[in-house]
Amino acid sequence: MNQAAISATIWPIAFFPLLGALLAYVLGRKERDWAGIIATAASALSFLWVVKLVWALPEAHYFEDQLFQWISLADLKVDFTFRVDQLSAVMCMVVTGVGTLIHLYSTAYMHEDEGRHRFFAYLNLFMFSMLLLVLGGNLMVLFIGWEGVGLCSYLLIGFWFKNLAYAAAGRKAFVVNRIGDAGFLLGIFLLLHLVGTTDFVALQPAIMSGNVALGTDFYTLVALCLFVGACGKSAQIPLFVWLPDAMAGPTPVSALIHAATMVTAGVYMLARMGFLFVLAPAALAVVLVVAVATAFVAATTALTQYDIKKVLAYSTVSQLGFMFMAAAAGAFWVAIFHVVTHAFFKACLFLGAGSVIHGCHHEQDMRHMGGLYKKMPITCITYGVSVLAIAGIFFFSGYQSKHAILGALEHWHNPHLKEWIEYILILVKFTAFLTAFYMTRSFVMTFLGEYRGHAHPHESPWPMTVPLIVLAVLGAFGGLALSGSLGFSLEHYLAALNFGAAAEHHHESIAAALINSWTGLLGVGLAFVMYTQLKELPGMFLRLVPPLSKLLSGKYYFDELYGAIIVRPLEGLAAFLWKVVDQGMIDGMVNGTAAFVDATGELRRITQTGQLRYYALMLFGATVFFIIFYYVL
Amino acid sequence: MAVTFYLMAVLLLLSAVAVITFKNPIYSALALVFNLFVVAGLFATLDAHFIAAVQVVVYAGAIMVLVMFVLMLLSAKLEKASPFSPLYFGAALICGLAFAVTLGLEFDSGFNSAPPASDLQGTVAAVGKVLYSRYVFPFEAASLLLMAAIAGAVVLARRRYRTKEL
Amino acid sequence: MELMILVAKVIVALFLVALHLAAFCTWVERKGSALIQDRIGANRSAAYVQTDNLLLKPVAFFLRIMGGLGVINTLVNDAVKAILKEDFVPAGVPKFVHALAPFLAVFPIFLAYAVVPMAPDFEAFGQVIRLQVASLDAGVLFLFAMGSVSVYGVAMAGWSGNNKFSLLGALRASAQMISYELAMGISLVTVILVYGTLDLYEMVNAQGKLWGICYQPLTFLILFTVGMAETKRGPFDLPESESELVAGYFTEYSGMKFLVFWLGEFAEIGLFALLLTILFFGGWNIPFFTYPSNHWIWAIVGFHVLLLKVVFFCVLQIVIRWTLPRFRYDQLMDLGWKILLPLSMLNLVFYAALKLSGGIG
Amino acid sequence: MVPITHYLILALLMFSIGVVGVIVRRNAIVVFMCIELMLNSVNLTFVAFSKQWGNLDGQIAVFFVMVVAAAEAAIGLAIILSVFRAGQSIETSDAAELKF
Amino acid sequence: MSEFPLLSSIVFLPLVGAILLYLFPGFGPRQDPESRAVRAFSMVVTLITFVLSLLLWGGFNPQNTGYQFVENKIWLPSFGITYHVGLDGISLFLVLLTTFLMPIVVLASNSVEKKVRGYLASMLVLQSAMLGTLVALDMFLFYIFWELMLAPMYFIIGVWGGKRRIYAALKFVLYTVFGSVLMLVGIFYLVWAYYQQHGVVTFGLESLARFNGLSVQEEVWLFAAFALAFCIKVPVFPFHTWLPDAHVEAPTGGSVVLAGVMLKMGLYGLIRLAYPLFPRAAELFTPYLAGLAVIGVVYGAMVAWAQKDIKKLVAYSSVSHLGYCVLGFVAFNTVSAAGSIYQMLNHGISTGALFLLVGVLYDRRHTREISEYGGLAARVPIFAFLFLVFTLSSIALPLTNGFIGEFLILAGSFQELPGFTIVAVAGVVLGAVYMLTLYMKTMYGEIDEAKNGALTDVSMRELVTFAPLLALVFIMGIYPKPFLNALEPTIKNYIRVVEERRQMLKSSAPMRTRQVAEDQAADEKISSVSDKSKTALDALIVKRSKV
Repeated sequence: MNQAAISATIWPIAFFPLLGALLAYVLGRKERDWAGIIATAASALSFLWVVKLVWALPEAHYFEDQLFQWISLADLKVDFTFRVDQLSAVMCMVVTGVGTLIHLYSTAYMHEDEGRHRFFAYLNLFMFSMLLLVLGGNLMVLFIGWEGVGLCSYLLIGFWFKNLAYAAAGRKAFVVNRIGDAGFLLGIFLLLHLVGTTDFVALQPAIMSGNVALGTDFYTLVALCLFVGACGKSAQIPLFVWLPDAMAGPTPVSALIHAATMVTAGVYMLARMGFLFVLAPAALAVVLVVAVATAFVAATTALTQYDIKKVLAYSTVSQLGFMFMAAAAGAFWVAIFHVVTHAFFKACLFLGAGSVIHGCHHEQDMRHMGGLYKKMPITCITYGVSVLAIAGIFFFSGYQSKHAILGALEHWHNPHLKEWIEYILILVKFTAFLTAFYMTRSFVMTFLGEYRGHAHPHESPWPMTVPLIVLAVLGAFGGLALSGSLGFSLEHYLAALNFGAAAEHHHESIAAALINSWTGLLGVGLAFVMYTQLKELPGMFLRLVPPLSKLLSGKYYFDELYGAIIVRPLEGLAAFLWKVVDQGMIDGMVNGTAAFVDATGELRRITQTGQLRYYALMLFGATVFFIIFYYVL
Repeated sequence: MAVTFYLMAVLLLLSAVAVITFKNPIYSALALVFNLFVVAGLFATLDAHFIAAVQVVVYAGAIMVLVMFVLMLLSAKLEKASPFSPLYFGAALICGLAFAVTLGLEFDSGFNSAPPASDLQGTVAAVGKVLYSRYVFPFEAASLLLMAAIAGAVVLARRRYRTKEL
Repeated sequence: MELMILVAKVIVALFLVALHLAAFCTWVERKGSALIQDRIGANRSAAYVQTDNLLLKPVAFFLRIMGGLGVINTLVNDAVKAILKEDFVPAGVPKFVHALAPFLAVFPIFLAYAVVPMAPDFEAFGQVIRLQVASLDAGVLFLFAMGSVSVYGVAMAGWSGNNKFSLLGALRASAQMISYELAMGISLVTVILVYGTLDLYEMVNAQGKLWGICYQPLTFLILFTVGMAETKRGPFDLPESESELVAGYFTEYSGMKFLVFWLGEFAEIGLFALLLTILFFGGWNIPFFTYPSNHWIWAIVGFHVLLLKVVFFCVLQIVIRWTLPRFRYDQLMDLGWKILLPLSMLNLVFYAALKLSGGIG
Repeated sequence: MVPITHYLILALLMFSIGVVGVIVRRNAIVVFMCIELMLNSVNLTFVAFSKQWGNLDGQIAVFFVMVVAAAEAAIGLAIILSVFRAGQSIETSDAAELKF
Repeated sequence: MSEFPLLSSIVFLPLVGAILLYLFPGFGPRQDPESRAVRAFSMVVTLITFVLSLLLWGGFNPQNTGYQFVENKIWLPSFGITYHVGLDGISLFLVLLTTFLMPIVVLASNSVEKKVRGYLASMLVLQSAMLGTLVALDMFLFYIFWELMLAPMYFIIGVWGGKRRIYAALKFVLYTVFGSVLMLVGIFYLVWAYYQQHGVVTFGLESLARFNGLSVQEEVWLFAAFALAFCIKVPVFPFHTWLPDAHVEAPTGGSVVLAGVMLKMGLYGLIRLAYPLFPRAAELFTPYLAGLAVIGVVYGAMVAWAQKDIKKLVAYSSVSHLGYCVLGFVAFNTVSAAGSIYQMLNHGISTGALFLLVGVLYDRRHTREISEYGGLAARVPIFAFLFLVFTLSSIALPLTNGFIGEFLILAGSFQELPGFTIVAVAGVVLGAVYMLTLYMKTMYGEIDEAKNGALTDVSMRELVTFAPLLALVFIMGIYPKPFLNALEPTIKNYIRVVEERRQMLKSSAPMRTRQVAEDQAADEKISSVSDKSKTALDALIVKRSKV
């Protein structure tokens, strides 16, 4: 970030949602409907402020807002600083923009819920945390937001807390995130210990200058620690298990937190710390492996899911994998590019799913849907556009970003995994194909064919459809708009994220682009055919290889595996420590000592006859004994 | 002089044995009174006249009268005779003998080199002088002790009117 | 020679003084009480002694006179009767204690006489003789010790009577004696303080000019009262109060043993009279007169002067006894603990202060 | 003159007798009296040593022993009385419970 | 010196209050005076104490690294015992914490129904003892206050506690006394050794902390004696089992004080006494202490997870949190030590608040079983909110106070003891596990109408109780600067002094060796004089311990 700082007022961006959260909760207790209005307004204000700032942001500069010194002790100094540079600007735009839309959407979606003042308060609190995360000028402020979004995620997943399973899902999300956070913290400690600061402005030159004579191992270590944090937040293997469960929350929450913004925080953090990661090729290789594996596993799992939100959840996990692939290749701007496009189309998909669920009276199983295109045309169209976007069909936004990812991977120049990159690419392309396939499957099952449910679906009201339309438009054209075709190139905008790894950029013809999107086309086409015409085919495939199908529908049994090797042993250990070690051994020793004293006391009590003459005899006998001992012996 | 001493010694031991052997505590008390007189006599042989007189006044005249008083107060109700316990008796006897013999032997050999007896006279004046000069603080403490003892005895022996015994 | 003198001293102290005093007191008790109560009293013994023998006529006359005065009755009749009477021992009493008690009651009293000087020193047989059996330099202490020991006789008598009356009497007696002993001890200390000696002879000598009563009247009063109580007589005869306890601690005694108690009691009266005389009334001193030499004549004179004073106090005690009504027991205790004891203490403090300021001695 | 050793041995014997009495007897008052025996034997040694070394401190000690004995008598007998009142017995073996 | 004895008045004001409490007019000779009056009076006393202690903060000069508000009066001159009190940055905040918590405890005493006067008097005496311990600069004075803490706590648990209160109270006292008796022996040995060298008997901490006549081995033994006492109080891992029992049985206020302040005394003792006095031994013991602390962190969290009783869970969480504090201190680094002290304050606030919350529940339902509750968030939203905030503070969410402390500790100790710290970081995860499990099981789910249907939300009085705690959670989380600024110079200086002393001791040979050799020779001479010295009687004579 060798740029110049401009002092600016940034704090209102984060402050509006915070204030909104408080007001929404306090005033919402009186009148529930106010909560949604306040929260949406707060979010919109925040968005406007972001726009204002971004508009004014000159190239190669960043805004800075030093609020106060948070921690100052010895050589540990942490300022509470907000910064808006290009990266933050992009993220802020996404967060506040998509966030505002989803707030708007929620006012309608949640309009019947008794606790919607809580809901909006949480949602605004989330906005606050997320903005802290992206605005934070150092890792510590980032970490505040990092944990904050985890908390809000926890609260929102468990929003319908009367269902204990939902609450448990929230807890799972928080705890898994916490594991990642622990890694993140260790990374911070390492940086503090060896570099002495977490401020990005100070950190980047310190690390890139190589003054920290610690070598690649240190960078790798720090990078891996931070990546653990990212894994937790962005649901990568092995910490991805919480995200599918997180669908317990209200659908707008899934859209905002578990698709568009929070889960991309890991990617953001990687991009933010990109200067460090590029110096740690081994770590990047790890990131690539994890990312590819995640993408593939999630994609395959999504194939067999029937719950529309679960499909979307796994698809999110898979797409996050794509983002990390880009980051792993050192193409951080690509990762951010995909974050943005993904935010558009995935939010749209989730909101669409929410619309469907809302319309079908909280039915989530796709097997009980179908034929909704007649009842909910807007939802259907927006959903369809987004499916095409995610499938990576040319000119939809997904194509632009995915193509960039593949391009970045093709230019893999990391000494590690160099010989494997070909195979990895094949796997990635296959995953992209699968993406198109399962997304089309969900579209077909939901909107085409005959209605299989028993409810009376209806189109959603305007506060829900407007965001859908906006997002669909963005999903369709956003990619093109950002890729430089319309005069604005995200790559150039985020030039600061290019750490020597200059990605080759080439304009391609439409035909070439269409050809390049062959994986998506194939997937869409295949799925369309299979689920509209050859309906027996999917079942046949699955029957062909029963273990595989079982594995897929069982989601690779990750939950069960973790339960068996981590959770339950730990629970058992806890019980063991309490019952056996604590009560049995330690307390047993203590009480045993007491019991021993007691018992020997009882034993000696026999000698305490209470008979005076007995005592006298003992007294005298002992005296005589000692006298004899002393004088005679 | 020596004859007096040995006579007194025999009387002393006999009366002491009598104290512990009489079944009737009154007899024991009488034997003890006699014993105390003999002790006073022994004090007199050691020229401790004041102490001898005090021995009679305090021990024989006050303490033992109190004991007798209590004995008589209770004697009507003291019907139970203590059964003889050969075990205790044997043990006590052995211990006592061992004690006496061991220490006796030790004394016998230990004080041969003691200086010849002085011609100290324990007159009232002599004792008083020491008592009121060097020992004036213990003396005052002793008076406090007695005061406390009086109060304690009164409190202990008073019949409890307030709290009816259960 | 020494032994002879000692025996003579004992004879003087025991027979001449103690027994005579006891006898005299008995007589005064019998006849005096009659006088006080306006009755004739013992006058029958020897009242009709007649003789034809001229030589014996004066004797008979003397006997009649004596009989009329009750002397014969007191000295002979009572004694003979007591000696001849059956020595009754109640059933189930410890005989030894029962027999021992009277002598224990008397023994210390007579022993106490041993330390009392009876006359001024005189020269005889080539040496200066003091009419005092045992010339202890701590005579007062010895007296005090003996006084406190005399409780045993009473206590044992009461206990060995196997009789509730006697036991109660004994309890009363011991409690009374112990209680009054405190005031007595402190008063004696006052006296010792004033005279600056424990030697009774020295005390008498100290009163050559002025009798002790003149400058310590309160001490005298206290000691006199205490003495009355210690003798368990007068208004203090709770232990033997005949209207309550038959005869108190000697209810179960008769005959000779009873007589011994009787004797002891009067010997005690005499002893106290002796003590008071010596402590406060100048012993053998005569006001405004100093014995010119230590010739034995003067010793005899002094002895009789002493006796005169003693007799006065004996009579005084007996008169009081027959005059005043008996205390109640709580009154007795109150007097001892709440009046005499604090009073004697204050008295002691007063004289100690006086002594310190150089007022006396 | 009688040597001090004889006084000591006499006191020792008397002390032993007292101890034996304390152990053997069960009547609290007799036990008490046996303790007096022991105290007296010690007093005897005090006075004997006092004489031996021409020092009055021993006699002073005896004096204080007597004071303590007097206090002990007052309190001890009062205790015995109250024990008797509570349990109608002054046998030490009957008072073995430490409470009534 | 002639100025107003502010520190003493703070220390003794509660004690005076306790005495006055007993002079309160009652109705009849034996009845309690009206409990409202008693409560109001105690409230006033504690509030005045708090205000006075705020004056302390106001008058405290953070740049002055020595003791401030010092009062030094001769007390027992023949034993070198002085009444010496003073305050530095470390004790300042613990004093403030104590005075801050006490009004809250008094306010929360409404649930105490029997013998209110005795309860509050005990609390006030306890406060005096705790404050005294914190400001004492004389070992003897320290020990007296240290032990004085036990008695009122014993009564608070034993009289106003739950079903097994006697067991818990006894266990608490025996445990603690066991340690402190060893400490007393250690104190006497130290004073004796000082006397051996300087010929002066003194219990003054400042003199003893400059004493350099101990051999390393002596230091090790003495440190062990001191550390055991303090470790039991903290409590560090294997000595912690008194804590759950005491907490579970203690009344709410007792738990708050116990967790809020008393546990800190252990670590405070380690800071104030054990480390400055025995710097070399402290260095040797550091890995063990750190190890135990880390075990405590993980173990406490694991066991807390398994608990079925809310209070017990919170109690075990204390074990875990105090583990952090100990780790932070033994890492001996400005950042971590400051974090450790900061965390002590945090723990006092958040765990104190949690105990108060449990008390609120207990007052209404008279059970602490987790399984008895569930779905309360729907019935008592404000309570649920408070519970959530303090839970989050407890699991160290950023912008709450807990985070600052935990972060400073871990960041600091990572520089000194990276291995231990990495394990301790696991506690961060486990903390979330057990606290959120607790929160989930009590607050979330379907409400059992039969059991919890009649629950009422926090009353106004309770809200007032929680408000200051709530405010502090955020103030200390968002703007810790005033606290850290006051702490920093003291801690820097403290660490510098200890390190310098350590270096100085290491470089110089123990000066007392000559003395010791002479002693040994003298002892041998004595033993050779008497033929009979080989007998058992000789063994009865306590020999002077040979070094």
